[in-house]
This record gives sequence, C-alpha cells and structure tokens, in this order.
Amino acid sequence: MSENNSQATETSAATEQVSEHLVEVHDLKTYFHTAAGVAKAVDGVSFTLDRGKTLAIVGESGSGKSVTSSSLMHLLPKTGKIEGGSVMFDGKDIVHATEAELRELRGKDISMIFQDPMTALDPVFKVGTQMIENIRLHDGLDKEAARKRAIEMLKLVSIPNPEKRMDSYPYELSGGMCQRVMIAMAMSCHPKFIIADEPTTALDVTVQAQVLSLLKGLQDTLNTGILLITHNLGIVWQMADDVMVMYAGRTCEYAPMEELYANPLHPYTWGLLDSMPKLSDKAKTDLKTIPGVPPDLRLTGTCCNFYNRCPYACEKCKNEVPPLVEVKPGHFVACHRQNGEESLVRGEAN
Amino acid sequence: SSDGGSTSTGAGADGGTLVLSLPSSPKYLDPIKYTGAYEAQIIWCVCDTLVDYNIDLTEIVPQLATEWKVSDDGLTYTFTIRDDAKFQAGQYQEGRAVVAEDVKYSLERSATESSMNRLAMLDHCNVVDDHTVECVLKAPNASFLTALTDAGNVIVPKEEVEGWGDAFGDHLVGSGAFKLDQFVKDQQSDLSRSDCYWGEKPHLDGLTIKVVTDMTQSANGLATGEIDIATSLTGEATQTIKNNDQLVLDQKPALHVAYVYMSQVNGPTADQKVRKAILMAVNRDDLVKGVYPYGEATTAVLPLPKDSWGYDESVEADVPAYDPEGAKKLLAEAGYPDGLSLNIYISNTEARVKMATILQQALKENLNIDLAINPSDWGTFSAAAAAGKADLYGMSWSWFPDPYFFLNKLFSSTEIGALGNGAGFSHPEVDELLDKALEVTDQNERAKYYKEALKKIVSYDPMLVYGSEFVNTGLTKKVEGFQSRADNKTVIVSSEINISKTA
Amino acid sequence: MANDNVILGIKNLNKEFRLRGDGLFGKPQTLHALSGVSLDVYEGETLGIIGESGCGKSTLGRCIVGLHEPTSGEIIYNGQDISKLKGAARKPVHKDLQMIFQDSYSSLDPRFTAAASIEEPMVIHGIEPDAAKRQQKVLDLMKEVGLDIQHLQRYPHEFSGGQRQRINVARALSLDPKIIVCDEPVSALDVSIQAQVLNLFRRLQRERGLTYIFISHDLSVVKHISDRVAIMYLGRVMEISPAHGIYENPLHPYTKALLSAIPPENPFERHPEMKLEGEIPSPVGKQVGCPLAGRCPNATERCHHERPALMEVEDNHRVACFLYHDKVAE
Amino acid sequence: MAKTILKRILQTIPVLFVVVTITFVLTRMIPGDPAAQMLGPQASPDAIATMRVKMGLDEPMLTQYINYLVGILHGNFGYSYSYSGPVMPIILSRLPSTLSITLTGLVLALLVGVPIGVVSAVKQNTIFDYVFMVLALVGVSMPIFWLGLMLVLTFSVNLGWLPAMGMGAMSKGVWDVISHMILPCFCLATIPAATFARITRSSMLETINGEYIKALRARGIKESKIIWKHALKNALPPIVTVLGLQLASAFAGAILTETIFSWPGLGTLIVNAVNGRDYSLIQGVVLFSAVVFVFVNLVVDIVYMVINPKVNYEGGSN
Amino acid sequence: MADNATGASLSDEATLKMLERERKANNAWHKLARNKMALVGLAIVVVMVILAVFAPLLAPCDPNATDTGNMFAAPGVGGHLFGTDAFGRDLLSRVIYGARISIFIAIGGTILGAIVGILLGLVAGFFGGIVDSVIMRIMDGMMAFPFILLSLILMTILGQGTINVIIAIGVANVPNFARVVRGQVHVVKNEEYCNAERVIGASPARILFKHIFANAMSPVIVYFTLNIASAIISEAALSFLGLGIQPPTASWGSILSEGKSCLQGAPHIATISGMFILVTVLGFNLFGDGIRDVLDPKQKR
Ligand SMILES: Nc1ncnc2c1ncn2[C@@H]1O[C@H](COP(=O)(O)OP(=O)(O)OP(=O)(O)O)[C@@H](O)[C@H]1O
Ligand SMILES: Nc1ncnc2c1ncn2[C@@H]1O[C@H](COP(=O)(O)OP(=O)(O)OP(=O)(O)O)[C@@H](O)[C@H]1O
Ligand SMILES: [Mg+2]
Ligand SMILES: [Mg+2]
Repeated sequence: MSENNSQATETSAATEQVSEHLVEVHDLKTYFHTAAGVAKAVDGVSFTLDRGKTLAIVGESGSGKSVTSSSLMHLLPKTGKIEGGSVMFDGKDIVHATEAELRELRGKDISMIFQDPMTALDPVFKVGTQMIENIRLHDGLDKEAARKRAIEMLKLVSIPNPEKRMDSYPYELSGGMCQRVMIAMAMSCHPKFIIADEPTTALDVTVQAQVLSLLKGLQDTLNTGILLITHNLGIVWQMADDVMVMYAGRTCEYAPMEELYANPLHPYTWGLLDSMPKLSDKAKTDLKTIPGVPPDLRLTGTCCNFYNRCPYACEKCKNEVPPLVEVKPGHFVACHRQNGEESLVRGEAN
Repeated sequence: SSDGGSTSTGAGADGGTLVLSLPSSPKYLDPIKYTGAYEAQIIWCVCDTLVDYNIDLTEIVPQLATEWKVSDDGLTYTFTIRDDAKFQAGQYQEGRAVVAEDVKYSLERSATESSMNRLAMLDHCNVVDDHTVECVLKAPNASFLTALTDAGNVIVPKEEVEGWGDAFGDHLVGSGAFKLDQFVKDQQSDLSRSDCYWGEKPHLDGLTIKVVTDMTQSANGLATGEIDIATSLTGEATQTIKNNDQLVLDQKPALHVAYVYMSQVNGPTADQKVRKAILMAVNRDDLVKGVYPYGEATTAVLPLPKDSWGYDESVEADVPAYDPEGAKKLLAEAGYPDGLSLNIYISNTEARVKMATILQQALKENLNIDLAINPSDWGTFSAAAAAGKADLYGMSWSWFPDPYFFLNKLFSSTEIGALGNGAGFSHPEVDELLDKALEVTDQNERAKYYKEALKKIVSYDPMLVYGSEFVNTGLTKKVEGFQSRADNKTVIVSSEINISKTA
Repeated sequence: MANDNVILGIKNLNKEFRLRGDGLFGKPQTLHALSGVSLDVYEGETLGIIGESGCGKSTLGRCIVGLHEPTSGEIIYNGQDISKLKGAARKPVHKDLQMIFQDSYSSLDPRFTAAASIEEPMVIHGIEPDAAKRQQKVLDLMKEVGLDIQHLQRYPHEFSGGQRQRINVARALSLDPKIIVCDEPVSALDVSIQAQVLNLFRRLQRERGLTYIFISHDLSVVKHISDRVAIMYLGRVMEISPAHGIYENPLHPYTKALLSAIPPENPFERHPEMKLEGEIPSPVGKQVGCPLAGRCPNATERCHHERPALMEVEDNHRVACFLYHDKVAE
Repeated sequence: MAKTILKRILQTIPVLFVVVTITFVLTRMIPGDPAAQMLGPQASPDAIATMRVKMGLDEPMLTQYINYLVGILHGNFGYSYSYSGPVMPIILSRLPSTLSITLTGLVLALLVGVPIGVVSAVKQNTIFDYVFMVLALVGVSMPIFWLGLMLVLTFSVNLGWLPAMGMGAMSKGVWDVISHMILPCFCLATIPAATFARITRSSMLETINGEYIKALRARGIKESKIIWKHALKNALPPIVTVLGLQLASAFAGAILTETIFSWPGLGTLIVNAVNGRDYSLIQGVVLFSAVVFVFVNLVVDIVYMVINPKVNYEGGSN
Repeated sequence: MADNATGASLSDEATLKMLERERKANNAWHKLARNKMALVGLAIVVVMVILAVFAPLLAPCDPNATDTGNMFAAPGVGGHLFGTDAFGRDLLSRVIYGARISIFIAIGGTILGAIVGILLGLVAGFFGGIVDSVIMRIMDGMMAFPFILLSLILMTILGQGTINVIIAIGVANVPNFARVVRGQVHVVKNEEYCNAERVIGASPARILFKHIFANAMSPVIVYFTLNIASAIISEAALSFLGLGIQPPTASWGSILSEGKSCLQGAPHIATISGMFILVTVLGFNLFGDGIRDVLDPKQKR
C-alpha cells in the first residue's frame, strides 16, 4: 500500500484552517539523488506551528530533521530536491516560491541556527563583520549602530569581552562561542519564525539556560514561532509546546509536549524516552538502547521504517506504510498497531 | 630599380617632421663606438664627414672638405676644410666654426681610441692652417678616402666629447643638417633642423627615427601614416607594401652578399673537392627563391657585390655551376661515396634558417650529406663561427663598395679568428694581391689586383655565395625626393638629395 | 575499575594564543586559554570535564594529543613529557592517544568516504594488514556506533550531523588507543544512539581498560560515564572530585550554578536556578584574581586580587576557592 | 605581521647574494664574447682583445667577482657597455613603460578574468560556462603576435582609431598616452585574463558548495553578495598566487608585446642584455627581478594572511 | 533482532548491490567515464597522441620534402589538404609530425615542472617556517632568471636535444608550480581534518600526499592544463634560440612562428598550427576539469 491511502486520513485537522498557523507542512518529501539510488531523506513529514509556539522535533540521528529544516528554507544541496508535499509559511506557499521571494523571507521572517556552528560561519571574515552585515541587511542600520547592536547581541549570549571578540575570526572561537554567534545573528533581526537546529549542543548548561530564556523572551515579545530540533529531551520539556518524533524520514508521532511525555504511543518514542540517561539514576548500569539500525533510506517506502527494530512488529508492518493518524485530539501517530483499533502496552513485546 | 622618389633636390615643400623607421635600435652614437648601420644613420644626420660617396656610390664627393690632394707616395692627404661649417650649439660650446683642429682631433681620436679600427691606417694629422689639414698614413692605403666616409670618422667638437665623456653618444653634436634633441635607446631619436647648417637648407623641420623591430609593423606604420620611410625591410612586409597602392616600395641592389663559408682547415671541407661538390650540389636560384620568396634578393655567385668596382663578371664562370651528378662524383673522389655528416652554424634569423633548411635538403638529396643545423643567437653563433668550430657557417656581408671591405675582410689571413675569415682561408698569393691592392692609390690599378685576387679566391671554392639582397625601403606618397643608396644609408640632405614631406 | 596508576599527568599547563593585532602593525594580544592546569588522569578511569563554553576544554584536549604546543607546563605520559615530542618520536604516542573532535564536520576529509576515514588509522599503524579483514573491521566499528553498510561509501557532506559524529567516534576507536580525549562525542546524537555509544565506551573500558577524558556539556551524560569530574572555568580547573562528589556535594559556586541550570528531566519539573550575574571575564590580557570573582555571589575583596589555588578540602575533592581554603587552613 | 615582513626583507639578502653569484658564474658560461658583441661582426680580433681588456674581462674571474660584489656594496651595480651607462639607472628608466602596460594589462585581466571565472563557476555546466571557458582557452592558446597583428590591422590600419605602435607623449595630451596603451594592454591582458578566469572558476567551485554559503543564504544575504563577497574571498588565495606569478612573468615576459608595439620595456632590455652578453646588465636585471619577485611574493603572502586568517608562515602546523 | 538488523523487508542483497553501485560511482575511473566533457577532452588528447605516435603512417608526405615550386600553397591546392609552407612542404604532414615534438615536450616539460614544483611547494607549505623560507626564497631566485637567460644557461650546460628542452621548460615551471601549490597548502593544512590526521599519527608524508594534496589540487590542475599551451609555444622559442629542435624537424610551435612571417600572404600556416595548439589545450583542459570534478565529492554524481 502506498501514500494515496495514507494521505486521506492524515492531518486532516491541520489542513482546514489556512494562515492561522504560522507554518504548515504537509507530507513534505525531500529526496537526494545519489549515484546509487534515491535517498528518501524526508518522506512524508507533516506538522503545523502556530505563532508564539514552539515545536520540538526529536528523533533518530539521520532521520531527516536537518533536511526538513533545510527544505523549509530551500537550502538543499544540488543533489537534493523537494519531491512533493506543501509548505505554507504565513499563508505563502514556499515550495513553489521563487528565489527572490525566498530571499525576502530568509533571514528576515525566517531565521535559522545551523547544527554545525563551526562550519556555518564564513571562515575568512571576522565574526563582527558577518554580524554587522546581517544586521544592516535586515535593519538598515548604519555601520556604527549595527556594530553597537552586534556587540549588544554578543553580550546577550554571554560572550565575554564582546568588543574584542567582534574582531575574532571563527577559528579563534570555541565551538560554543561560534554557536552563540550564530544564535545572536539569528535573533538579531526579529524573525517571525526561527529554525533552531540543535542550537545549544556546544553550550554549557548555564549559557544554555540563558540562551533558551533569550529565545523564550523573543518569542514572548515578537510572537515568534520556534522550530526546535534537539536531542536533549530536557530542553524539550523546558521549551516545547508540541513535539514531533521523526524516524527514517517520516513523522512517527506528533503531539502536545505534555501529552507526549505522559502518553507516548509509538514504539520508537518509547525506546527514545527509555534511552535517556538521568541525573537521578544512581547505579552505573548500561543505558537502554533500541537495538538494530535504521533502514537504508534508498530502500524505504514499502513498509513501516521501524519495522525491523520494533519488538511489536507484525506482518502488516512489514508490508504497509503506516499512515499518520490522529488517535486523540492533537495526538498523531503512525503505527499500524496504535491506530485506535488496536493499542499496545508499553513494555510488553510480543 | 628605384621606382620611387624623384631625383630633383630643389623642389619640395618645406616643413614637417619625417618619421623614419629602423629595424633595430641604435646603441652608441659616439662615432668611435658605433657598430652598425642604424647608428650610422643618425650620426650621418647630425655630423658630417670630410668626404662622402655620391648617391650612386660611384665617386667620392666633398662634404666638410671642399677638396683634397694625395701626395705621390700615397702617404699624405691634404684637405681643405670649408669655412662656413659650424657645429650645432651644445652644452660645452655655442656653435663655433669647424676648423682644422677639429678634423685632427676627430680623426686621430678615431684612429687611436676606436676599437673598431676604422681609421687604423692613419698615423697622425697636421694642422696647416684653420682650414687646411694634412693626414699622414702609416703606409699607403687606398681605402683611406672610403674610410673617411664612414660615420665613425665624422668631425666632432672636442669640447663636447670631453665634456660629456662616456655620455657623448647620447648628446651627439656635429655640423650636420640636423641636431639631436633626444636619443632614447630602443625607442626613438628626435632630430630637428640645424639652423647653422652650411649646406642647402633641409626641407624638413625635423626627423624622428623610430625603432620598429617588427617588419610587419613597419608596413602597418606606413599604412597608418605613423611612419614615412621604413628602411631595411625584409620578408613579407615588402610584399604588403607592394600590394598597397598608397605606398611605394623602393628596391635597389645592396652592397651585400649572402654566403656559406666552409672551413678551410678542419673537417671534410678542408678538402677542396668536398667544397666544390657542395657548390655544385646547390641550385642557387632555387635557394634564393626559397629564402627570399618576395623577391627581396637576387642570385649572386661571387663574394663581392656586383656594384663594387672590383667586380669581375668573367670570374662568375669559374664558379662551379649546378651539377648534382658531377657533385656526387666529386664527393666520391674525395672519399665520401656514401655521403657524410656536416654541421652548419647560423644565427637564428629567418633568412638564415630558411637558407640552411633548403641547403640541408639539397645536400641530402644530391650528395647524401647530413647537414646538422645549429641555429643560435648571434652571440653564440659569432663565437662559434669566429673560432672556426663550424664546418659551414652561413652569414652575409655588406659594407663599402671598395673591394677591400669584402675581399680583405673575408679572405685575408690576417682576419683569421675574426668573424669575417672564421673559416681560416689562408693563401699567401691571395694575401699578397690583397696587400698590393691596398698600397696603390689608383682605383683602376687597384681594381686589377682585386680582380686577380677574386679569381684566385674563387679557384679555391672557399664559399657558397648565393644571394645579394636589395635595399628595400617603404615610403608613403607624402615623401618626396627620396633616393636609396646601395649601402643602406638613407640620405636626408646632401648636395644631391633633399627629402621633403607634403602635408 | 580505575586504578591508582597515573597514566597521564598534566603539570601546570599553560596555553596562550597570540591574537593578531589590528592592521598590519597592530600589537598582538595574548589570550590565556589555559592557565596552570594540573590534572592527573588514572588508568582506566573516565575523567569528565565540564566547563563554561570557551573555558579551554578543547584546548586542553588538543594540547594532550599534541595539536597545540603548550606555552609551558608538562604532559607526562609513560614517564616522559610528550608535550614537546615531535615527528617520529611522537608516533608511538599517537596510537595510544586519540581524540574525537568537537567539530565533526570539518574533522573529516571531504574527499574521503566514511569507510576510508575510518580505515585510515588502521592503515597508518599497520593494524590489520589484510584489506578484507580491515574492511570487515570498519564495518564492525560502524555497526557499533549505529551506522551500517549503506554508509560505507558516502562522503561527509552526505551525512547528518549525528552520523558524522559517529564516524569520528568509530575512527578514534579503530586504533585501540589507551586514552581517548572525547570532545563532546555524543552532543549531536539522539538519546538512543547516545546510549548505544555510551554503552560502547563503557564496554570498551571494561574490556580493554581504556581511559577517557570526556568533555561534555550534558551533565547527566558526564555523570553517567565519569568516575571523576573536573570543573573548568576560564582556563582553570575550579573543582575536581569523584563524580558523586560533584553532583551530590558541589563546593565551588560555579559548580553550584551549573548544577542548578540543568534542564528538567520531565515537563513538570521546575527547579530554582542560581544565576551568575555580572561581567563575564575575558581570557584576553592580564589575568588577576579569581576568574569568577566578578560574578560570584560569595566574592570577597580578596578574590579580586588573589588567585585561589586548587586545594584538597575533602577526600579526593579539590576546589579552588577561598571559601574553603580558610576552612582547610583552620 | 610586521615581524614577518622584517624577516622576509632580511631573507632577501642571502637570496640576492646567491642570485648574484649564480648569475655571475652562469652568464660567463654562455658562449659569446661581450667584447665581440659590442664591437659587431666586422671587428678584428685585435680590437676585440683590446676591448676585453678595457671591459675588465681579462682579469681572473674571482677578481671580477669580488670587484662586482664590492661595487654592489657601494651601490654600484656595474656599467652596461651596450647601453653605455650605469646599470641601475638604465633598468629603472625602463620601469615606467613596463609598469604602465603590465599593471594596466593585469588589472584589465583581473577585471575581465575573475568575473568570467565567477560566473562560469556559478553557472557550472551551462552554456555560459562552456562559452566562457572555450573563450578562455582560445585566450591562452592565442599566439600573441597573431593577436597583436590582428588588433593593429583592425583598429589601426583599417579603422584608424588607435595608433599602431609606440608610446604616447604626455605633451600631446592624456588621450595620446592612453590610446597608445590600449592595444598593447589588450594584448598583454589576454593570457592572464584567461588564466584568471580558469583559476577563479575552479577555486570558486571549491568554495561555492561550502556550508557557510548555505548559512549565508539562510540569512537572506543577497546572492550576489554571497558570491562576490563571501565565496570569492574564500576562493581568492589561488587567484592571488597566480596574480603574483603573472605579475612576475609580465615583468620580463612581455617581450613579444613590446616588440610588436615598439614599446621598449624591461623585456626588450633583458633580451638585448642577453643577446649582447652584457654581463653587468644581465646581472643587474636578474638582481633587480629577484628583488621585485621577493617583494611581489611577500605582498602575495601578506595578502594571503589578510584574506585567510588561519594562514601563518611561521611554524609547521598551528 | 540481530538477524534482521539491516533493513525492513529489505534483503541484504539489495543493500550490497547498492553498496557495489556506490563504490563504483565513487571510483575515480567510473566518475571520469561518466563525465562527458572529460571524455571529449581525453579523446582529443588521445587523438593527438595517436597522431604523434603513428605520424609516419598517417602523414601523407615526407614532412621535410621541400618544393620551391609550390610554396605557400593554400589549403587543398595541389593535393595538400592543409596547403604548403614557405618551403613548399606539405603542412598536413608537418603538423602530424609536429605533434610528436609538441605533445611530448609540452607534456614532458609541464609534468617535470609540476612534479618538482608540487613536491617543493608541498614541503614548503606543509613544514612552514625555515623550510618554507629556504625553499620559497630559492624559488624567488629562480623566477628572477629571465626565461631566455635560463634557457641559454641550461642549454650551454646540457646541450641541444628534446630531453633538454623538456628540462628547460620544466625548470622554468618549477617555481610557478611550487608557488601555486604552496599557497594552497598553507590554506589547507590548517583544516581540522589535517589535525585529525596528525592525531591519528599519520606521517607528514601521508597527510601531505593523501589529504592536503587532494584538497589543494584543483588550482594546480588548472594551472597544469593551461601550461600546456605555453609549453608548446616555449618550445618554439627555445628552438629559435637554437636550443631546442633543429630544423627541419617540425613542431607546432615552430610551424606557428614560421607562419608568423607570412601571416598576410599565407595565413593558413599560423592558423592551422594555432588551431592544433588550441584544440590540444582544449583537450587537456576539458580533461583537467573532468579530473577536478572527479576529485570533488560534492559534484552531482
Ligand atoms: N547530500 C546528501 N546526500 C545523500 N544523503 C544525505 C545527504 N544529506 C543528508 N543525507 C541523509 O539524509 C538523512 C537525513 O539527514 P539529516 O541531516 O536531516 O538528519 P538529522 O535528522 O538532522 O540527523 P542528526 O540529528 O544526526 O543531525 C541522513 O540519513 C543522511 O545520511
Ligand atoms: N586557534 C586559536 N586562536 C586563538 N584563540 C583560540 C584558538 N583556539 C581557541 N581559542 C580561544 O581559546 C579559548 C578556549 O577555547 P576552547 O575551544 O578550548 O574552548 P572550549 O572549552 O572547548 O569551549 P566550547 O565548549 O565552547 O567548545 C577561547 O576563548 C577561544 O576563543
Ligand atoms: Mg541534523
Ligand atoms: Mg570546545
């Protein structure tokens, strides 16, 4: 069975109201055309994000989180292409937008914090120069004012001695500093929508807390929507309104944060939650993991992608792609055995 | 063959600056240092010699000297200096008159200081009075008057020479029709009419002598009007000019012979049979046609230009004619029935490379001689050729019409080691004839000796003479009164010539 | 597992960077990335390093593996100071000392496939000369870190952030080193893979007695994996103690602040945060006093002028803070 | 950086010493006698011998060498017999004419070549790319004399717009100077322009896929700015190197252009010096070029350090 | 679980097949084989090499046979496809024979210069400091020798001959390659992956040749392929100085410069030899671009 079938049922709630949502993604598909086949890096992702809200995307490493965010910004490498689905931002269709229209949006309405901070800064310009360029582009400030503002932003993200650091080149900064520079840049132009791809991986917890509260503050004052990609579930609990769990290019669960914590439905989500090391753990035992590896993305699309690692898998899982089904209001899940007709009990594998 | 320019001197518009191009840059304008025709061109414009050749190079005519007498022993020449000649004003003198003292100074300077030996025969000069000077030779030397026409023996003011020292060349001063305003090596020289010139007033206000090393560009320059007279042209440029009806190509046989000298002492060519075989194996007409496809030269056979008064047509028959079969036989007799290997040294000019290539082909075909061609820059070539390293070396010779400047320079044993006689040609009876020809003063008598020497020389088959180039000059239609001279001198103003340029 | 055998001794390590001055003739300035760091690393232990971003953790790691030459100080391994070893003399040390780089993208040669990158160390050190076996080992390593056969022939830019990090991990492990400096080795991994990798680390430690210097910002990860933990701040070690000591009995004000900022374990947990207010000190220029003085709620006049030394205040628990020095003195 | 510069200037001294020594020895190995060259083909052996004495060539090599070195220390770089004057002023007098066309030519080449390279890289494998690159290759394989002649035939002989040869004179106005420069500069610029285009293209292809380029796009920076400012600056190092090389070769290598356009520059001087076996002048030219190249390369290195902050010439790594 | 660890309902076989495909796709030769432009380039180069190797079989006439009766014949006239030159020699035959000298010397000279220059540049750039200073100052010194002087000197020392021309061109090219490479190395060697290599314990040589080299190559390739043109022309310049190939041996460069003296009357001589040079340069450059693309993993595959 294939997509046609699944589309009918999935996310019908999301498609009804237009433009009320800040971002609406429906069945997004982004494929990479490589020499040895088409890698379906994103193969059916749907979510909505409202103004002032935070959506966290968690999921397997390599499940397509970053590719999803790149697709939203049309920043795919040459080999990558959006093959289907729709992305609406503020009522505008982004998938078919022209390069000029996109440029209007990029940086101004939508800004992005990249996962790899050290490679995402131009190595041959001082960070100050890059920040000033960015601020001037979007705020139209003069050089002096832009510089002041850049220093201010660096101060906000707790970079010591910001005046001096303006003159540093990216390689002279530590990983966390680069990341903070990226964050400062992303926030400097009051965007409507921030895509934050693992924004605090290189930050110590005090700075992390500060940066997160900064993001929150921005959200409060400007009603910014935040798409937060992270592996740190603690941050999810702290920040998110909704959570989407991804696995092998597909949304496998999508629910309000507290609902997800309290009542996760997808077996992958269970595995994820169980793997988290806890500060409160006393004994030094091995952590729980999900055995096995995710499938080759060039060969997916005919079955449930989690099938080979799922302790609950049945015959249907092997042959059919599970559609994303709203099992409770606002709680979507893509699992043959959790679609309302049947429900699994966590921890009881068959 | 001079089809351009008129011969009248009087007519012609006044004014204008004539632009004359030279294919190579003059370097030393100091008369005792100059080495080549291009420098002489400028020196002749700025300075005067005591005597000069007429335009046809048939006789010596007065210049600064109005008349001269030769003593019977041929040792003393007495010159009367004109009294209206003045030097151009310079840094160290204000345009004073030319006097006998200057002649003495200039000629003795040339005789003693010049390494070019242009006046080596002069012993000393005696000033008789302000306008009379005696030149005493070391030994009778009939080429003396000819030597005096050389740009190396122009009359210059002592003050300037000594004032400028080494830099005199860049600030040359003389009594000629033009004064040197500026001399920039590798680029151009600006000359303007000298107001104190004793002769006929030049039509031209000025003269610019430009260095244009690319022949094609000389032709282009004529076409655009950036050049009025392009001298010493060769190659396709001549054809280009011929094809352009706005331009005129003036051609005149030059005092020039192109030849391949064969080593007289080393290697297989030391054997006269081999030399003769080589001469017989080459079709000169084909060679000339191949080397000069645009008709820039004619075939020649003797090592003396046809226009020289020592030339003897009857000797032409002594030179072996094209006969490949005979050549082959001769070579076999010499002990090389299957051919042999020889080398030829040439400088890397187009004409030489072409010549060597065709020669190579001819020798291979007719005699099975493998001729290895060694082209190189002039420095390497001349060192090799002068040192007698080469089996064959190809070059050309051009100088005054006096046979001395060909036959003595090329065949006298005293010149062995110099480039002229790098082949080591040495035969006492030839030396003797050449010496004799220098001792007597009468031109007819001298001609007799030279003709005899020429015949002797040819009998040894020393070299393959194949061509004689023309003096090729390109002119725009604006130039009037131009007449070319076989020694490649472009005369701007003289008793016969006064070039003018119409606007 | 850890024994008392000091495998790596770091003695009074200093590292200064010269920042290029302004313009052509500007005076260069000095940045103190590490100031007097002394640490002993015991064989078979995991030493966790936590610290403010930019405090010199990576620099410390790079000094240990020989990428930076320390300005002064010694790094003793196997009884010799390796910080000054160069060229061939260092080669045997290289095999024992590995590093997982913080920047996983740029630390992979863009023109090498994943397999080639992981294979590289084995080729260099002649481990597994048989090509087929080596390939197998590469695949095994990749599987250990949750990658698979499908990833073998891909180039770095074709991977996700986490996948690249795993390639780095696999590469470091391929050599069977004695000590691995792990600079945030799991920061880009989702928790399940993170768990897998952490388990792998622990297993290798159990099996081979590996020693880790484990740099991370995730305190729960550090707690989980570390035997001892060092807290760094602005190029100095502020506190060092067995892991439980840090988490249960933090002494240094900075450690306390850190612990208070840990994100919650569940959506309903909210704990009070101890905020460090005030001017953030700069590593550039002359360094006086305790680096935290400007932000510390307990700072005294003395803290601004004098630098507290690292002193043992409790069993195996050392801290660099005057608050406790006085107690010890008493 | 000041230290780097100072160091480099000090390094020049041994370089020059070695260069001087090698040139001294090697020039004397090439066949051809300076005296004979000076006196011309018709000179007699005696005259040549006399001249050799006058030129000091009869002295032992070592003496000549020491004299030369001592001279240099006194600021005397020898006397050029073929140009009858002290060497350095002769060389320096050629500098303005050489610089005027080489620098203009190179600037022209940069202005044409770099943008073409950038556009080709951005539009890789499109018709733009192909056309530009074929043009560039035509540019590098174009025989200069052919190009020069065509230019002259077209613009001077047929159209009559521009002079065919020579240098202009300031006294005749600025246009005279400029019009004389146009054709030679154009001629000189072709090969460098083509080289720049090719190098720029390849270097841009390396940078244009960088992660930071993507990040810049995400920030909404104008595409043109991304390409021309960020990607280009990252791509600059090899272009700068090649610029340095081209400058070096344009200095001495403009012989063909100089010949065609009767533009007496250093190239002609060098050829004449070598052909005339003018030892002092050859030595002077080589010495001078060495200074120029050390300087040009120093500038290139400094530019490297300025455009790429990680570059550091002091130590091995880091 | 371990048994189906690889993929959902996907046989291992499929994955293996894909891996094989990918490995092939990554293989330099296969990449090159798929690059059409590179193939065109290679084809051109191969054709030229074939011309050179099989010249005696391919040339219709003796390239050195002069015919003064038939000079400057236009292409097609008198059975001469490309016409004749200033000696009436068949231009087609000369061009075919000329390929021998030109291709051999151009490739040989450039490769020689490139190998030595690249080595020196790599070493200088990688070790930096005093090594860099010494090597690069020597290069500066070498660059200071004008080509004409350098050639004269080399030829005086070495004598005439094809190999020596290659050496002369090679030597003249060494400093240029060294500079291009060294500049790149200075940029690349500071990349983090080189640091990673150092940590792994890779020897400097390995870091240099396996990592820095590949990442620094692309301008070098371009420089190399562009140099082919100037090497072909340099050969003629050297021959003109009498240092290279002796007449009547044909080379494209010498045909070109012979054509110079009859550009207006017989333009076909310069044009045809120029075209051969152009096409060859084009071939090398297309091929070079192909190699560059092959080395660039981010290219569309
Ligand atoms: N250029 C590419 N060509 C082919 N496959 C690619 C390319 N880029 C990414 N991929 C693949 O696409 C999948 C999704 O990558 P993505 O970067 O979105 O993962 P992610 O969810 O962000 O993971 P992480 O948390 O590790 O960053 C991965 O499996 C990756 O291997
Ligand atoms: N090559 C360099 N040149 C100059 N300064 C540097 C260089 N590398 C690091 N620094 C500086 O040294 C200090 C310590 O950097 P380091 O990378 O060690 O920090 P870190 O503790 O790893 O931080 P993070 O957790 O953010 O990665 C920082 O202030 C940084 O700016
Ligand atoms: Mg990602
Ligand atoms: Mg770090």
